Parts: sequence; structure tokens; C-alpha cells
Amino acid sequence: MTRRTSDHSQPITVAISGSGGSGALTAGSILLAAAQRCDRYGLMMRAAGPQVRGGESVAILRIGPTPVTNIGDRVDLLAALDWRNIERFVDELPLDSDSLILFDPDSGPIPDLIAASGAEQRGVRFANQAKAQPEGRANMVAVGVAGSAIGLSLTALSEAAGEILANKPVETVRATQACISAGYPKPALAAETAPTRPARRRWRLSGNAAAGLGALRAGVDFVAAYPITPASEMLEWLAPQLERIGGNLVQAEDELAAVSMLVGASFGGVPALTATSGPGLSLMTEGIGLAVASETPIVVVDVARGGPSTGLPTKSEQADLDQALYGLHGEAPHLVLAPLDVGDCAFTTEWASRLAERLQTAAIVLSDQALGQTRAVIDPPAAAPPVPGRKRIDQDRAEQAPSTAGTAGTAGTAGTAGTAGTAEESPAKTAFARYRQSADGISPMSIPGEAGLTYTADGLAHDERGTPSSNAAHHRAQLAKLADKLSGHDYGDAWARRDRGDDYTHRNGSRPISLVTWGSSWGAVQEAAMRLREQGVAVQTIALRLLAPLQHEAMRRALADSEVLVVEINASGQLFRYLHAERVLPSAARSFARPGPLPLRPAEILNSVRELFGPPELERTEAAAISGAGSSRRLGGQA
Amino acid sequence: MTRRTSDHSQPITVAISGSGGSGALTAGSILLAAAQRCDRYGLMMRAAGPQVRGGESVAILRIGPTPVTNIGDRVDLLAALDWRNIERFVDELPLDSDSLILFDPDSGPIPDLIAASGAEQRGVRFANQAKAQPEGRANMVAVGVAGSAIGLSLTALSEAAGEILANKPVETVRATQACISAGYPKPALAAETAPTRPARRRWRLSGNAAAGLGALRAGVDFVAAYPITPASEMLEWLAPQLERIGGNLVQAEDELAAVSMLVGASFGGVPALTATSGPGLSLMTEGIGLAVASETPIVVVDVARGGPSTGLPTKSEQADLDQALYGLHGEAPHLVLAPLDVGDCAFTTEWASRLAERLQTAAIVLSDQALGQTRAVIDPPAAAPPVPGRKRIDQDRAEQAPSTAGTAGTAGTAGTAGTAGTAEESPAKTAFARYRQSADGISPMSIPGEAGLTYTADGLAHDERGTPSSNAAHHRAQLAKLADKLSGHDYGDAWARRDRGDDYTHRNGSRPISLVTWGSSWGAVQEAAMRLREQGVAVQTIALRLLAPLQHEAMRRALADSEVLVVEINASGQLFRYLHAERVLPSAARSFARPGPLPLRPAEILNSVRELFGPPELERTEAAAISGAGSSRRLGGQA
Amino acid sequence: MSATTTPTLRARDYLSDIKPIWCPGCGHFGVLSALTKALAYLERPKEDTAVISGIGCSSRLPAYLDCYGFHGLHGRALPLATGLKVARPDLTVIVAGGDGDGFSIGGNHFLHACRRNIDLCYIVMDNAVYGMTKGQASPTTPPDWTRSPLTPNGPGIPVFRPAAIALAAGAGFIARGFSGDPHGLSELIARAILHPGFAFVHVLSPCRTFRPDDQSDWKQGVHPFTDRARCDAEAVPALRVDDDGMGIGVLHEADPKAHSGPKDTLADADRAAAIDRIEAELEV
Amino acid sequence: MSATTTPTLRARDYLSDIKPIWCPGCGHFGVLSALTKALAYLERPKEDTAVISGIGCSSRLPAYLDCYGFHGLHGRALPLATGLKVARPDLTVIVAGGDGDGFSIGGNHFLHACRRNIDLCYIVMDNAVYGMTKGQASPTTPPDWTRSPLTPNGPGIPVFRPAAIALAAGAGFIARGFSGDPHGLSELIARAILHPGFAFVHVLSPCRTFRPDDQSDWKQGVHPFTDRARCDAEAVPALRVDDDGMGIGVLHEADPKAHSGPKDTLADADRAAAIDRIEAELEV
Ligand SMILES: Cc1ncc(C[n+]2csc(CCOP(=O)(O)OP(=O)(O)O)c2C)c(N)n1
Ligand SMILES: Cc1ncc(C[n+]2csc(CCOP(=O)(O)OP(=O)(O)O)c2C)c(N)n1
Ligand code: SF4
Ligand code: SF4
Ligand SMILES: [Mg+2]
Ligand SMILES: [Mg+2]
Repeated sequence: MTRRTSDHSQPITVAISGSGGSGALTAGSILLAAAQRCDRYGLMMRAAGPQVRGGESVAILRIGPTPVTNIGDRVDLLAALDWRNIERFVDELPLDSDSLILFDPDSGPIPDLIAASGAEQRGVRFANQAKAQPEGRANMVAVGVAGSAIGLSLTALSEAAGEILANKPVETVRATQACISAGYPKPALAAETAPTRPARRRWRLSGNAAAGLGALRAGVDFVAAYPITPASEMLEWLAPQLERIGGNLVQAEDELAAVSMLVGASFGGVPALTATSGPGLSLMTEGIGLAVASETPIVVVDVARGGPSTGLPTKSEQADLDQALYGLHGEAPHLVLAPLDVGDCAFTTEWASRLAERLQTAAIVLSDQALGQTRAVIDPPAAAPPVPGRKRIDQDRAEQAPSTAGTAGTAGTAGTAGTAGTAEESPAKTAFARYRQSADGISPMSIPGEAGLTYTADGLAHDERGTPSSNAAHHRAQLAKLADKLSGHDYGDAWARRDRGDDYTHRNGSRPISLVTWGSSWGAVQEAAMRLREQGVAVQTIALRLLAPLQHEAMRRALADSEVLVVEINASGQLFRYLHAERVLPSAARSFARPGPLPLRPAEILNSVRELFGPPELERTEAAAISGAGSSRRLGGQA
Repeated sequence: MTRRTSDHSQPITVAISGSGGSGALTAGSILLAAAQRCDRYGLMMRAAGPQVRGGESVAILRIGPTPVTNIGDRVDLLAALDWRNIERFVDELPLDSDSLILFDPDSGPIPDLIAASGAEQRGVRFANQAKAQPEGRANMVAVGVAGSAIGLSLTALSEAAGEILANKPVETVRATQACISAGYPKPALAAETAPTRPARRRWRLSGNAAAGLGALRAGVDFVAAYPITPASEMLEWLAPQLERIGGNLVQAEDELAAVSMLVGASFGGVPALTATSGPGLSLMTEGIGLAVASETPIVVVDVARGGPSTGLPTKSEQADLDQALYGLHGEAPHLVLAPLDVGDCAFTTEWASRLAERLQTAAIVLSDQALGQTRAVIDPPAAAPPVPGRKRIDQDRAEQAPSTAGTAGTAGTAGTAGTAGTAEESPAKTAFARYRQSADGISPMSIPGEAGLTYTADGLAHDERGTPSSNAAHHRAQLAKLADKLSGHDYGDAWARRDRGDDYTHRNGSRPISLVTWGSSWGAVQEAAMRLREQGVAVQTIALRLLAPLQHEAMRRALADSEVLVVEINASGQLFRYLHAERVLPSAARSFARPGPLPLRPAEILNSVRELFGPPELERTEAAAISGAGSSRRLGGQA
Repeated sequence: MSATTTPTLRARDYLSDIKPIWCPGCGHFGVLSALTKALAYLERPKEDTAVISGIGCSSRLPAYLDCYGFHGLHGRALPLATGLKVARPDLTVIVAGGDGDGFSIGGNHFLHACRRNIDLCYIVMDNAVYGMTKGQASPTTPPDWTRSPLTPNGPGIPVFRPAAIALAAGAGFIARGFSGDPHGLSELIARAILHPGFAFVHVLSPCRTFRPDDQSDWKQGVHPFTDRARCDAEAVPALRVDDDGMGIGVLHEADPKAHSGPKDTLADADRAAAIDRIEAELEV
Repeated sequence: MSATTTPTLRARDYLSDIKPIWCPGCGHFGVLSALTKALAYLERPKEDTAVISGIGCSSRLPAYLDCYGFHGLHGRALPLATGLKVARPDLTVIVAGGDGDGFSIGGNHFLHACRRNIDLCYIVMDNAVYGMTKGQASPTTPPDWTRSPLTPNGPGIPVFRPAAIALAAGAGFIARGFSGDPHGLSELIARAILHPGFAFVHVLSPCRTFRPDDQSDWKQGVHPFTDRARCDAEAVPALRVDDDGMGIGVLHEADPKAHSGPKDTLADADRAAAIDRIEAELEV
């Protein structure tokens, strides 16, 4: 036992690796399920070689007694079932001299690249021990060994194996449990074999599933989509659940169809959502623009992967922010949100869906592979803040009644098309003013089936009825309304997750530090902040959940009088640029931006803070020697 | 004759309006063709009602002795053939008390909206005079009247009619010429009927044609496209010309196909280009990203129209800048350029095409309806600066030979895939390193048919050979190369059109003013600057032709120590935001941004300058009373 | 959702007060008229009818009706309508557009809508040209038509055969009509609406402006279609080889298979309970 | 452009040194092998051959060949290849991809490539599933296949019939092969390459991982296709109604119409002169 693996008060990172068919991923899944049973928190990422199926793979888990937000700086324990193609994973397996490697001496010597880490090495004859059991498998012996090393009980491991292998024949499950037990150090203490019951309600799910759950919570009843990695699992999670709640999922012929299907369903009054990734998002931009212009609510979850083009389908990067913010032609204001962790995928997707409904617009939710395909044990995510639903005709009438006198721009609900001849065609007589200008920019929306409120939705520039018009005043009014309804909405506090620690003040004459980030980078940033505070640095974190519309005033207030570092995983500093474009950053703000596909590690941020703002008392934190993450590009403030 | 129409040393704006079938547009075309023959400069815009064909329409021309860059502040002379639906055009026909209206008293009284301008009114019985000629038409009488009013000779008008009606029977042409002559005041002076021959070589063409010409000049031999307003004319101009020079134009089934066809042709070694507008650009973003990632040169001309969504197909707006800059998923650096006037459509499209070829990337050229569909009489546009062609294997070898020792990153041309196991598949033996890292980031590109240099282009992240790889180092190297080859290129002076006037200095303690703009707004901006200088204000104009990569240092130097106003035609100030994002603007910079569809008028800019920086000596310039352009949104610097 | 008692509506009651932007003599007027007749004949409540279109002259149609409508994206009318119909099976959903919209940019959705067999009535107003963008060749334009400068030698490609494609793709109802015969056309549209599943109505609808000869050529050329397309679910279908593209009538009608009716939507409380169950499964 | 004297190449000389990422037993190996055989048989110089694909397991094929190749976008292989072939008629251009790539997202390009009749050989490796994205239903997946969680009750839609669609869309050469018979398949591919115009080769190429039963089902089921599809240019074509989707061989071969040969490309000087003439026309 190394220092790190024997201290169970701190999170521990465990990796299980093996060649195709070795079952490294199943082993990881059992460990995570066992952690849930032992009242731990945790998360599990995976990496695999290029083979479509069945190549070498690694499960990397981090397990701890408090919520685990990121994968940490290094691997504490590596259980290598064999060494086949392990060099493919060196970047993902940062080991150092405090790490422990469990390996099967029968599968050959430790490769130099791994041995170079200086990690402690311990031989365990996984395969040989497995052979002792009928149908025994080496990976399950490793589950026993690794599970005990990180403090999981034998009972929890056995139960977890039963759950994960529920579809297998009972003999297989028994053999598995026997192997786990064989790997588990003897004698197992009584406590370790007592039946488990987690003290607290705790969930195990992926970010993709959480996003799906958020959609259901928000009332989404229609999904249309086209498969794409790494978004498919979100759809595959949703399909059977929608069956259960009476909703529909349509597998479309392509993404162009999918996004237009959403617009149709939503026009019909049914909240609608899709999930995709970069290439699919590109194909959807025209349809998203239609939703914006026709004011039909839809939600598009982008589970981002590395780019550009087909890019890195199974790896993560935060490089679709530019497209999500700016990717529509013409002026097309819309919502952009990003979940901050696995559980937050539920919160943010729910909130985004509710906001889209209320504001009659498109919402893009920027998840990514690192959230979507990570499975985690977490506290159940909170419900999103309440948002009123679509403005239907009765609400609109109620709003208008008391205030007709006072409010600018409130024309009759059954309005006219404006001055004669300004609309393209002849003026309305009694038709419904679907796009009526109102005080909050939100027009009443009828849905098919409602008599007397028929209208034709349109993506052409139009007047208040929806009739196409190229009149300048109509165009200006439409654009102003699209922008104002978004900027005028009160989003409350949920726009960001903020943490100032206990002691966020000036200290020894130096200003406190603001770490600004978004999306999946939050986990590493918050851990970096924690460690900085331990070293006596005053630091706050601001993780943006609502990216557009940006909360300018709140941001400026939050950043006032601090050193600012913007952290994200992409090559060009997309958030950094965006915040400058919106003029909320001080000119001396700095950027830490580096491309994927490697997960962000807290040490990278610590090092960047030290280099850029370096209070002398700050310890240098070595990123593990073999991590390839060092060559990030840093953009200084230059204006 | 009003003051303005009788002074032919200044540009004059003439409009001809009429209902469907009245021939207002033909009349305009003849006037423009005559202006060319009289050695004038000029431009002609058109507006039409909602009818697909044959509805009411207006031709608006501005004709002058020096190059005409924009449509001016008001209409000096309106020849109204009738008044049918004229109220649709009031925004496009700013009249004031110095204007002159020629109208046919037989077609009813002047509508109030028009009369309200206070313009001088003069009845001319167009229809009645036409009736005197066999097959005579009222619009041609108007050509005679208006043509003489703006100082065009009768001979020129007659010849121009012959040219414009070349496809009509000869009797029609004769009747037309007789009507023109009937409208022309008698007696025509000898000089006015002498044969014409412009003193200087001068061209008449639309921005769409000019862009097409630029493409041909650059060597474009392949075009694939899908029709869309207002880009179709560019394609329709190119199709027969490509026939003549042995190139190909494929009408694709959609824009997705079109952009992939370009990639295919260019992969085959043939420079390739398409033209589209917003909705089509949206559909092309995935394909543009493929061109970027696979480093295959293509050019996409976006003849922008009003947005969002289907928007305003026949009207102009500069609202696709965001999408052009940021619309691709993942990090996908590429070129974005914008022509500044009709002639510059040739220069900029040619330059963009040459740069795309050299830098093996995608170029987006942001034209717009106001450039594309405007016909102008101009000096022949200059050729684009020379740019070396694609880096072929021999050039690459030559480059490498002398400098192998010194240059970082120069691996052998027939390179290997890097360290064992880092690429997805087994390492190369002798294969061609198509994506080799080189000093300037530009790799050698073979084309099919070249033996020993086969490779597979790929949109997946890849190593130097193009073999898919999810290795972090390969990904970082690829992204860095894509960015560096663009930022490292020397673009010379053509990145902007700059004019400081004669006397750009500090004056009475106030700083000079920089008007920054892009694309079709240049014309109004430069005229505003001229007028400001006449009023004693020190002002420079900087019109960006190369938007990405931005020339940061040159911009900062150019703007140093001045008040900055960024002028553009869109609701949110897209250029203004972009320049802030790139940190080249001082924080006090201001924005004048207002949506389309009305053309930008110099007076709007003058007023904005006066309001924002108001040196007291600045005259207030009234935009003509009925212009609807007043309610622009202004974004101040707030950081 | 429909109102309790709707007074009987005449065809013109389905028209909105918006004046079409079409050129005088455009074939699309006939389609508009035929559609209102069909709706009146079927007594569809206006508010329970939605007309979905793409972009093009033809696609302007929804605004001219006093039903719910959506003038969507070029080429994407079918998926938009599919989403609406799946989400709201109680509505009558009609899809309208042009030959460019449906067969060029929208071709893939056409194929898959035929296969998917959602209960839609799809009316394509085929004028063998792109009217809205001023006269370029469409998939149904003859190969030797040289009047578009975009294809100065003619498109040079054999015409797209909508009915044959629809049949091969599995459409259950295929008819061809002529806008010059709005009465006959309204009958075909009514039958298409009644067909439980995807029904395709191919309408010859001449563009007066860019293909002025079609009006009279088609008036001369159309004739009743006499034989039905054979369709065997296990095999590849065939239209009679003597379909010359001018046969008017129902070309193919499959056994109207019982469509799985609309799903039961859950009451809000039941939905919440179902979500609770889903969440409970995330615990151990 | 081809080299002067190329030594005779064996099938394996067309392979690159890159190891396929395919699962052991994947049908696509058979297609790779058949293609190299066909190229060797036809003695195509490697550098004059380009293999263009989309995205999917099948679409990985180009990198495994030592020809020019382009691994493009999902669904867009045909247009990319069309651009290449139009610009470079001297090359042999082969297009390869999967059923998802070609018939779902790429369906529109399939239709229009059949019509456009550019001289391409299009090989679809149909495994009735989306292999690369881990086993979702494709257009050729049977309606009752319930093994994808995305469609828990099965896709529920009749299968897409590629040969029938190709025929209706106007393809001049249609063949079906089986990857389990690489020899027969290589012959079909060779004939498709030789066909002057668009040639479609539909290959049954089982996915060992997500549809493990197809391998043996198809091995049992395939049989020679005996009758030819009738195709009458004036009318609607029909495949024999007894095509059960398992008939192997050439299903249809139109009269190879003389293709208009490659355009003369102008010499640089001539091109410049032509542009001068164009510019001169802009003056009066
Ligand atoms: C994505 C996109 N591409 C192109 C266009 C331009 N466009 C508008 S209508 C149209 C063709 C219309 O032809 P068709 O569908 O046959 O209708 P018609 O006007 O002939 O009735 C085109 C190409 C567009 N609006 N959107
Ligand atoms: C625009 C876009 N949408 C979705 C995807 C995801 N995707 C990659 S391959 C594929 C399907 C592959 O199926 P198929 O073409 O049948 O090939 P196979 O893997 O079965 O050989 C999909 C949906 C993508 N890459 N791009
Ligand atoms: S252009 Fe043709 S299709 Fe369009 S409205 Fe006019 S006649 Fe009808
Ligand atoms: S998943 Fe299927 S299609 Fe893909 S490589 Fe494996 S066996 Fe072949
Ligand atoms: Mg048409
Ligand atoms: Mg497949």
C-alpha cells in the first residue's frame, strides 16, 4: 500500500487496463457500482484503442468519501491485466513514484514507458488465480484486489458484480464473485462482508443519462435524433424512458431532418429536444435558426468531442463554444448553456428546456464527452429553478388587461399588420397576432387545435401576424424583440456556480484571483481552487452555466478588483475571446486554454496560476511526469 | 432643374419607379449604360414589391464624374411612371425639398407620403408622349427626360438603349429610341448627338459578376452550387464563362453536395469555388470544416442577405460575419475576407482564392446583396497581389534541402508516423507525409496522378501521413499547424483599404477619428469621411478586407491615439464584438450598428460621429426626412 | 382539441385574407383552390388542420389558408410535418412544396417519408423549374431545356420520376393531378388525406413565368391513368412501364394497413410518477 | 498523368501498410480484398485511382489502400467523388461506404448520383446496421430488430431497397455481391468500374459484432440473380418482382451510352486570352 492508496479519507484514482476481451471496463463498472454501495462518491472514464470493438481499453476511476468532481492529477493504483498496446494510454495514465502498479508477472515485464514513472510495482497472478475458479476471469480477481485496496467491502463488490452481470447466466455471476473473493485479501473482516445499504440516497449514472433525465423533468416528450458518438447514449437512454412516459423518439434519416422534426413537434405544443455532436450541430444550424426566427422552442444538446471536422469522436474538447454562440447566419439570438458536472447535466438540461419554452427560442446545451460518457456516483441533482411555461393566449390576455395603458408596444392581441401596405400582403382583418410586440418581448403562442388562433409560422422576416414583410420597421422590430426577450428575462442566480471559499479578500497587498471557467472544466478548476486556498491564496471560482445571454453586470461585479484567469479546454481560448467581445473582462485578464483530448488536471491550473500571478508562497505542483498536457498556449491580455 | 440636378460636377441620384410591367428597371439599365458611354461613374440598385415577378419596382441610380461609392443620402430626381404601391418604397426613396419629382399627371395625384417631402413637382405626360410613337413606351420617354436632367447625351442614351434591348426586334429598338428622343429636351445640342466613345476604359458590371471574374482570374476552374438569392447571378454569370475557358459548373442537388464537390475537385488539383447566401452557408459549415481539417483549398462566397433564417432574401445586411468567423465546430481556423465595393468583389475574390490555394484552407468571402446585385460603372479593378500557388512536392523538397539542419519540425517528406504506437495504426514505412509539419505550417500537397505520393485525406484527427489518430500530441500538432500557417503568412498591405486624407492629425486638442468598417459599408463611410474632412475634422477610414486572420499589430498601430467608431449594418455590432474579442480596440471605442435592409447613408455616419464625438464645429446633417434609418442601436465601450 | 360544433365551411372559408404573391396565371392558384375544396368536402375544422411547407413559390401556400401553418426551411417540410404529426396525431397534417424543394434539396426526406409511412398528405406542385429563384432547372426539368443561364447547355440529366421513386421507396398512396383541373385535383387530395399513412400527390402545376409552354402542353398532354402500380411488399414494386408522366389519377394505393393509433399520453401526475420510478432505478 | 510503364501489380500491392481497425470477422475485409483484386485485374495504376468514402466502419476503407483516397464526411462521399471526377475525368474514381452513410444521411446524393450518371463506381457495404456508432438500426435493418436501445421496439419501417431505388432513379449499372464471396464480388466490381457511367454495387457485408447472425443467414441465403431488370428510358423501370434482396450478380445494365468525354482543358495562355475577351465585354 502506498501512502495514497492507504488513505481513504482522500479520493483515490484507480485504473484497470487490458487488451481486447480482458474485461477491463466491466471491472471498472463493478468497482463504481460497489463504491455506490459503500456510500462513496466517484466517477469513471474510459479510453480505448482505435479498434471499433474489442481492442485494448482502460477504465479510470476516482473514488472518494466526498463528491468527486474530476479525475485528479495522477493514477494512484494501476491494475494492468496485461501490457498489450499499453503505450497508447500513457498520456491517460499519469503515474509517479507514489503510484502503485499491480501487474500479472505472467504477462511479461513492465514496459519501459510505464516503469519510467518510478511507481511501486507489485506482481499479482490475476490469470493464474482466476484459473483456480471454474469460468474464472482475471479481471475479476483484479476487482477483488483493487476494490480492497481502495477500501470497498467484499460484500459491496459481490453485490455490484451481481448487478452489472445481471443479464449473464447465474453460474457466470457465481464464478465472478468467487474470483473477486479470491483477489480480496484474506481474511475479509466481518464489516467487509456485512450486507450493504448506502446511508444516503445516491445515484449512479452518466452525464448523458443525467441530461436525458433533465429533459424528462422539464416535460420534453418528443425527441428526434440521428446517432453520433458521444451523444448516442443519451438518446439510447431516453428512448425506453420516453416509451414509459408516453413520449416519442424518432430516429431521423439525418440531423437536418431531426432538427426540423423538433420544430414541428414543438409547433404542435410538445416540448422537443435532440442530442448530437459537432458534425451534427453543424448540420442543425439552419434549423436552429428557423426555431429562433419563428420563435418555436427547441433544445439541442451538443455532447462535444474533439474537432475540427470529424475530429476525435471518442474524446473530449470544449471547442464548440464559438459555433454554439455564433454559428447561425443572420442575427439570431438564442440561449447557450453548459452543464458543469455529471449531475449538473440534469439541472442544466432541465433549465435550458424550461427557458426555451418560456422564451420561445432555441437553447443549445454544451455538454461534452467528458461529462456525457463519464459514469458517476453522485448526490441526486437538484431540480432546475421554476420558469413559467409558454405564454398562451389566456396569460397574454391577463397580462394585457391591466396594463394596456402603460406598456409600450402592446397592440391588440388579435392585431393588425400595421400601417396599410407595410406588410407584404394586404392587411389583416381579425387574424391572430402571433408575433405581437409585448412588454417582455414574448408573444402569445397558440397551438394547433385552438380555434380562432390560427397562424402561419415563418422564417422569413415578418410582421406581427407572421406575414412575410421586407419592411425595415418590421425587420427592426423583429430583431429587437428576439434580442430583448432574452436579455430582459430574469435568470436569477443559476447563471453560474460560484465559490469564494471562506476567505476571499486581498492579502499581503495582492489581489484575489478569479478562476473563470465553463462546462466540464469546472471540476478541475474547483479542486485547483481548493488547493490554492489551502496554500493561503484567496481565490474564487466562477463557472458559467448560462453562456448566452451573458449576465454582463453580474459578471463585472463578480470579477471586480481581482486577477482573472479564464480556463477552458480548447486551442484558441473561445470563452476568453467571448468574454472580451462582451466587454466583461479587465484588459489584464489571462487565459489558460489548451486543446483536448486529455482531461484537465488540477495541477495544470495550479501551475498556470503560479506562473501568471505567482504569489511566492505558492508551491510548484508537478503534473505527473508523463502527462502530455504541458504545452498549452497561453493568451495574455493585450489590448 | 433644382440646384442638385443641375450641378453635374457632383454625383446625382435618380430613381425611376413604376408598377409591374412599366419597365422602370429597363429604364434604369439604359441610364447606367448611357452613363458609361458618357465617361461617368455610377451604380444602380433596385427594389421590388413582394410579387415573384412583375410587381412594382424602382431603379435607383447614382451617377457622377468621379467614382460613385454609395447611393448617397437622398434621391435628387424621382421619375414616377405611376404611383401604384409607391408607399412600399418610401424608405428607399428619401426625398427632400431640394429633390425634383417628375410624374405623369395622367396617373393620378402625388400620394401624400411622397408629397410630404416638399420636393419640387413637375408633371410630364410620359404615357401620352409615348403614344405618339408606334410601340412607344412611357418608361423610355422618362429615360429621355431623366437622362438629359442628369447630363447624359442623347446619343449615349440611344446607343445604350440599343445595347440593352439587343435581343428585341429592331422595330422595338427604334421605337424606344424615338421615345427617348421625344423625352429629351429640344433642341439637343450637337455635342449631345455626336457619337460617343468613353475617354477612358471603364467597365459596367455587377458585384456578382465581378466576384465571378475574380474567381476566373485566380484560376478557379470548378464551381458547384445550388441556386439562392442573391447569389444566383454570380453563378449564372460564371456558368457560360466557365464553358468558354474549359472549366465546369455543376448544379448540385443541395448545398451539402455543392461544398463536398468543391472539396473533391480541389483534392483533384483544380481550384474550386461556390457562391451561396446565409441559409446555404449554414448548410455548408460541415463541409467547410472538412476542407479546413483535410487542408483542401476551397472558396465559399456568401452573398449575404438579411437574416435570421430565410430572412430577407432580396435585401442586404452584414449579419453573417459571426457565422463566417465562428460558424465551424471545433477549432477550425480559416480565411474570411470581404470585398469593399463592386469592383473590389473581383480583387477580393481573386485574392481569397489565391490565398486559399496557398494556405490549403477554406476561404469565406463575405459579399452581400448590396454589392452583388448592384450594377456599377467603374474603373477596371486591379489584380490581386501575387500569392505563390499550392506547395507541391518539388517546392517542398527545394525548401527543405538547404535548411534541414536549422528548421524546427522538418521531418523527412516521406516521413514516418512518429513514435511507435502513437498513430492509430501501425507506423508508416515509406508513405508520403502529406501533413508534414514544416516551418511555415504548409505541407506538400500531391494530387492524384502523381506516382509515389498517394495519401488519404482525412477529416479525423490524424498524424503527418493522414492516418487517424487520437493521440494528444498529434492533435496538438495538427491544431497548431492549422492556426500557424494562417497567422504566419505575410498578407502585405491589402488587408485593409485605408485612407487618412491629407491632414490626419490632432487638432484643437481633440484626437482624430478612426472610422473602422468592413464590406459594403465602405462606400458610405468613405463619403462620410470626405465630408467630415471638408468640415475640418481629422478622420481616417480603415475598411477591413481581410477579417480573419486579423492583422492585430497593424490594426493596433493604425488605431493608436484616435477615437474609434466601428460602422456596420447589423443589429448587434458583430465587427465591433470581434475586434474586442481580438483585443485590438481601445476600450472607449464606439459602435454604430443598425440592421438592414436599408442601404447605409453617409448622413447616418455623420450624425453618429457628431453625437458621439461631436466637435462643436460639426454641422448636423439631416438624413432625409422620410428615411427610416434613424433608430440604430449604439453600443458604447463598457469594459 | 377541436371546437365542439363547427358550422359547415365552404371552400373559400379556408382562405386567409392574405393575397398570394404568385404571378398571374401561376399554376399554384389551382392547387390552392383544390386544397380548400378538399378540406371543405372533408369538413376538416380549420384549427385541426396544419399545412407545412418549405421554401419556393409553391411553399408560400400555407399563409393563404386560414389553418395552422408553417413556412419552414427549403427542403425540410416533410421532417417538420413528421415531427408535428408524431407529436400530435390528432391533427390533419398536409405538406406542400415544389419540385425543387421536394425532389432536389429535400430528396432524402422524400425517400424516408415514403418508407416511414406517417399519416401525411404530401402535395408537390411540380412546375419543372425553380420559380422563386428565377428560373433554374429542377430535377423534373427536361435535359435539353436551355433557358437557364446556370445550365446553358441544359441540365443534361434525365428527369427525376417522382412516382417511380415514391413507389420504390414504399409510399402507400401515389396520385398525380393537374392544377388546370382543380376539381379532379381536389378529389385526389381528399383521397390522399383520407389514406391512413403517407400519401403523395404529384401535381403538374405550370410556372407561367419561366416555363410558359407547360400550361398548354400539359393541358393537351394529360390523360387518365388507367392501370395501377403493382406493389408486392416482399418484392420490388413496379409502375406500369407505360407511365409517361402525364397520367392523371391514383397511380398506386396499398392496402391501408391499420396504423398504430396515437399513443396514450400520460396525465401530468402519471408522468411525474413515471419519472420518480426512473429516478429510483438510479439508486442501488 | 499516369506513370509511363507500371510494373504489373498484384492485388496485395494495392494495400497500404495500415492495419484495419475492423473487428475480426467483419465483412468489410472481404470487400477490401475484392477491390484490390479488381484493381489488379484491371491493371489500374495506383496513382490514377482515387477511393472516396464517408464515415463509418466501411468508410475506413480508403486508408487501407495505397491509392489516393479521401475519408470525407458522413453521407457526402458521392458529391465529393462527383466533384473529383468532373474536375479530373482521367482518374478512376471509386466510392465506398456503408448503408447508413449511403442510404440514410446520404440518400439524396444517392438519388442524384444515379440520375447524374457520372462515371463512378459506388460500393455500398451493407451490414444492415450502424457499426461505427455501436449498433443502431440503419435503413436496411429489418423492422422487427429490437437489439438497439434507440429503437427498443424495432425500427418498425419496411427496409430500404437500394437496387429498386437505384433503378427508379436511373442508375445504369446495378449489381449485388456478397463479401463472403470476394472472388465473385471482385468480378462485379471490375465490371462496375468498366461501366461508363454511374455503377452501383450493393454488397451484403455482415457486421460480426452487432448483427452476428447475418454472416450465416446470408451465406445460406444468397443465390444467383437470374433475370435482369427491365429499363425503358421512356418509362418507369421495374426490377423483376421476385428480387428477394439476396440475388447476387448484375441486376441491371443499361446500354452504355457514349459518355461525353472529358472537356478539353485550355492551356494557361489560352485561358488568359479567354479571360481578356470576357473582360473586354464589360466595356462598352
Ligand atoms: C438552403 C436554401 N437553399 C436555397 C434556397 C433558395 N431557394 C428558395 S426557393 C428555391 C427553389 C424553389 O423551387 P421549387 O421548390 O420548385 O418551388 P417553385 O418556386 O418552383 O414553386 C430555392 C433554390 C433557400 N431558400 N434555402
Ligand atoms: C453528420 C454526422 N452524423 C453522424 C455521425 C456519426 N456516425 C458515424 S458513422 C455512422 C454510421 C455508420 O453506419 P454505416 O454507414 O452503415 O457504416 P458501418 O459502420 O455500418 O460500416 C454515424 C451515424 C457523423 N460522423 N457525422
Ligand atoms: S415564378 Fe412561376 S411558380 Fe413562381 S409565382 Fe410566378 S408563375 Fe408561379
Ligand atoms: S462493428 Fe461491425 S461493421 Fe464495424 S468493424 Fe466491427 S464487425 Fe465490422
Ligand atoms: Mg418548382
Ligand atoms: Mg452499416
